[in-house]
Amino acid sequence: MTLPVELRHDETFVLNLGPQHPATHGVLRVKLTMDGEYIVKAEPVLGYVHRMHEKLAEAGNFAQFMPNTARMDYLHALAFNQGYALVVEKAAGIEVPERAEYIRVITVELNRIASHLLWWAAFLLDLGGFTPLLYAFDDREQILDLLERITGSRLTYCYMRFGGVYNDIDDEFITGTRDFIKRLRSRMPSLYHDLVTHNIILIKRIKDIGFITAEQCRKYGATGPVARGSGIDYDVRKNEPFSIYPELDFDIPVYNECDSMARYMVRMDEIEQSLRIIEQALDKLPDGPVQAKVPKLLKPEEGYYYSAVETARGSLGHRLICDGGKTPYRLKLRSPTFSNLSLFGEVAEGMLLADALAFMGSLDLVIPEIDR
Amino acid sequence: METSIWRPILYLVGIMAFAGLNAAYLGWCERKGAGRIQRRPGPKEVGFAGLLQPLADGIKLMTKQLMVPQGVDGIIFRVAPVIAMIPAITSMVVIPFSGNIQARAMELSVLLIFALASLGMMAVLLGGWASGNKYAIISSARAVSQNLAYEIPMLLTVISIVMISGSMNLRDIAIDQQGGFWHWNIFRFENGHFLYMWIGFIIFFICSLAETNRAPFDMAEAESELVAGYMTEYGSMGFGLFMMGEYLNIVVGACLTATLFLGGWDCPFGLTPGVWWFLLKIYVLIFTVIWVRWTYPRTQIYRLLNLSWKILIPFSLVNVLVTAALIKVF
Amino acid sequence: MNRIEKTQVALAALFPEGENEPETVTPVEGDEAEEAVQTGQRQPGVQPTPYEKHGSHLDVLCENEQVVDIAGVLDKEGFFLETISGVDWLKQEQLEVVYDYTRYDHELCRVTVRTFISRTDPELPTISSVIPGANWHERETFDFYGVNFSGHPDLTRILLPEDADFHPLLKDYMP
Amino acid sequence: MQPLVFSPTPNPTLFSVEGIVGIIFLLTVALVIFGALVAVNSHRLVRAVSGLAICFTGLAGVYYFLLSPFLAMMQLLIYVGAVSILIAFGIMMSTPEQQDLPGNKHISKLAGPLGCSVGALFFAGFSVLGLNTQWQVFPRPENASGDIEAVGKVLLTTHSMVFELISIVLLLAIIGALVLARRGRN
Repeated sequence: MTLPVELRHDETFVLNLGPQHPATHGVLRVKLTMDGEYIVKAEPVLGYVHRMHEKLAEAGNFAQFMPNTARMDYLHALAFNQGYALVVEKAAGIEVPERAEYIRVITVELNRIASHLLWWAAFLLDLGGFTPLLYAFDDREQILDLLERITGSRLTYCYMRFGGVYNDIDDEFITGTRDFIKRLRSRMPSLYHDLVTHNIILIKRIKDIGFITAEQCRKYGATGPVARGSGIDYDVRKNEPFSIYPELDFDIPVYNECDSMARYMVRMDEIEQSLRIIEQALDKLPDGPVQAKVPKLLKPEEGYYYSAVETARGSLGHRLICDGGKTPYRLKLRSPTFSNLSLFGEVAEGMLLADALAFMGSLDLVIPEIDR
Repeated sequence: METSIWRPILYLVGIMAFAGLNAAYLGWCERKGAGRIQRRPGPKEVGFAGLLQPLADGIKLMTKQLMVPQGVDGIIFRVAPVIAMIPAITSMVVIPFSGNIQARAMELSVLLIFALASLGMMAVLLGGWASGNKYAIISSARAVSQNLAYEIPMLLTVISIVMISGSMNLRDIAIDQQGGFWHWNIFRFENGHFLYMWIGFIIFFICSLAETNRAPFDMAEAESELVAGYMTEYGSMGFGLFMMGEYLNIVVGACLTATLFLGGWDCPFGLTPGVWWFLLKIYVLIFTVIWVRWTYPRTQIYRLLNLSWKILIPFSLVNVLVTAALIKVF
Repeated sequence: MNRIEKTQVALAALFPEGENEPETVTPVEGDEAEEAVQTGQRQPGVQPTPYEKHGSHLDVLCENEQVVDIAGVLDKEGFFLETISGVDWLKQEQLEVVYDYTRYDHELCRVTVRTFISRTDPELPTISSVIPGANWHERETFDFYGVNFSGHPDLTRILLPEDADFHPLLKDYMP
Repeated sequence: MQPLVFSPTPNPTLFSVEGIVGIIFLLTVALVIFGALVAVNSHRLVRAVSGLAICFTGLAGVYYFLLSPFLAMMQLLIYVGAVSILIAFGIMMSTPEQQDLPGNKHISKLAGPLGCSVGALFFAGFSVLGLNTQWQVFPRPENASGDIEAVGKVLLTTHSMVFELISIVLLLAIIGALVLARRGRN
């Protein structure tokens, strides 16, 4: 780059945000056409961590793809585990023991809290607040310790099996989880809300910024907290109940403000709802096996299958097409942030650079999940 | 006139040592303070409680190669970090550390500090420009508009202090506040200045945060937006000098605040005034700056400018008017 | 009339031939429906599918040009596009493009729209003019299968490098 | 405190306050000349502005030695801190590229020698004048230390007209800047 500022006749210049930039949390690149500090046009450029997982799925048998699922959304890996397990169980007609379902829900919700905590930390980092990052990591660490006990890994889990889970939970996990719930509940009001949520600078930074209408959400297929921040009451756990969610009592937080603050509040409330879910699931936890009898090599019958789960970022869909063989003939992943990010270009137009980055943070992007 | 050569030399060495130690150890203080605020220990490996960490950092920075990327304006790129250091060190000359520790009690010392501060802005501007990087240019543009915007309320507040003290000499201003905290400008209760100068103090403190590019006003190096702002292309000691210049600016700002508002070297209860009180005050102020930095998120450049033009400048103007009126009446 | 039936009626209007109209509007649990879905050999039209089994309420097989009209109808009915997936049926020498739609409200209705295109000259009209969110999904399908979406505003590589000259999800692709 | 002035002692040693002051004086003069040369000879606009800023800084030093510390501070504050920065800012925001200024090839070959000889003539003339004039020794000016009260009095009595005129100029400048800045907005 020899020219510091490339001015065209219409006085705009191109700013290349990424693929290595502190605010893109990974290797996303956004080509920004700027007029001063205002964004004239924003084009996300994807694919820097594309690994062709869908082709890999076609290369092995059904069980062999399970570890790959966690490599996509490394923040909510258990939901990806669960989504893949669900679609294969649907195709192969496998019944899951009840205890396994409860364990799945408990671990997935714990993982969801961990994911939201990390989002919160990274979002505050985008806004220039470094301290909340360490507070959130402190809590997240507790979750990772708990999950490590039963799943064996801390980030890229491969915990679910077709027809159950890999490992039963023990009493230590249950008491640890209960302690964690108590701990997070006591820390939420002071550390999270008093320090950050009610902070005037934060409110001024994200209130009325990044306005997404419900119609825009629908046109772009946005789901998860992005849609719920725009007044859309859509959560796969309620709208299309799976697993044991219908038996549990929890609310879906919905905010009508459509701005970054609304998305922020949705996620903060979701942490509390997840705590509720875990608590109830622990109370109701039945005895029994955690793994159904399943043949080693699955051969689901020919057909089209679709199943969705709710990850921390929105609706994750698996479109599975089988030809009766022992490998998935076609496995397409509908990753939530892929759709959520496609909004960015339209909404970021005319925004200030700083606001656009705050808005991008509020979308909660996990790049490997977009690029797959 | 006593013309001993030793006095200037001693002050030269003293100021350089004070500046150097502050520049190095404020980095340590910042990291330790941030660590405590974030419930972690901070640096602790090198030396006792990490006290040798600045030395290690310094050695590391100095032994690294000074990279001059292709396409930059070489001379200006190399000179800019030096310019960043000059005004901060030079300002120390006129700061009254105590009644008898001051290199030079210039009649216009307040003015000198502000004149030099504007020189520091030049360093940011030139460094950003010479880097030939778009982020650096945006950052420079931000830094200049921010500094211009905050210099005005800062100077206006200082004018009201100068009117009260009747002098631009920092030493005279400090002497004017001797004899207990009720004489300090922030709590001033004489000549009709009924306890409103704390408004000026707050304005001044906010402005000094903005002028020294500290969070929540660190627009020029907003790392989540502009990578590292004007320092993006700098490494090794070029970066080190910018960092040290920034810390020294904080020290100068704290010294100025302590002298203008907090009675300089005066003891709050009128006992044993001396340099220790001055140092205590400036380090409390510096700690506050660090505390703010690690507590608040960053604001946004347009809100920052609005804060100055729409709130601080009107308030400081009214402050000047009220002060003038009260001086006239009483 | 529940949501599924309403959608079915709305979509059936696009298929004027009488023989494709389903006799009943309740989900068919019979073997014929099952078989028809799975073989992919049936006539174009709307067909209810067992949700418990396939995760979809309506299965729409359509002609290539109809995808835009269907997208329009579904858009008007308040659906949003979940995803677009390509499938390479190497033995049958054709490609299939599957569109998944669903709705935000609590009356669950998932619609699968499928269309078969030639494998040698894959071309489809774009639906990004109706549903802007389809833009990236179509680019992805182009990226992986080489499906040419005519009328697409910016049909370039999205996940693969911009100078890639292959379509890796085709079954006969050898790296 | 007295401002630094040359000592009346005729031959101060180098290692004394007077000697160092003398060196500093020579440095400020050198700074003025160096800055001016950079400003004139540089092919890059930003370097030229930097030279200008250096020149202004040196001038501030010269003012200080001329017993006008207030003027020196103002020189720093306004010319270095505001004018140079605004010029640099303006260049930064408006130059399409960091181009080298094109050397003007249409200047006659006579221009160099002519300019040099005119300069030499002026230099010689002023030197003769300076050496031959009987310089009067004026008493120290009253406000040599930059006492703020004295400055205020002078500004509002002797030079009140100039002072007011400057405010009008500044007001016009502010209005002009506002007009220019608001043009792009709705």
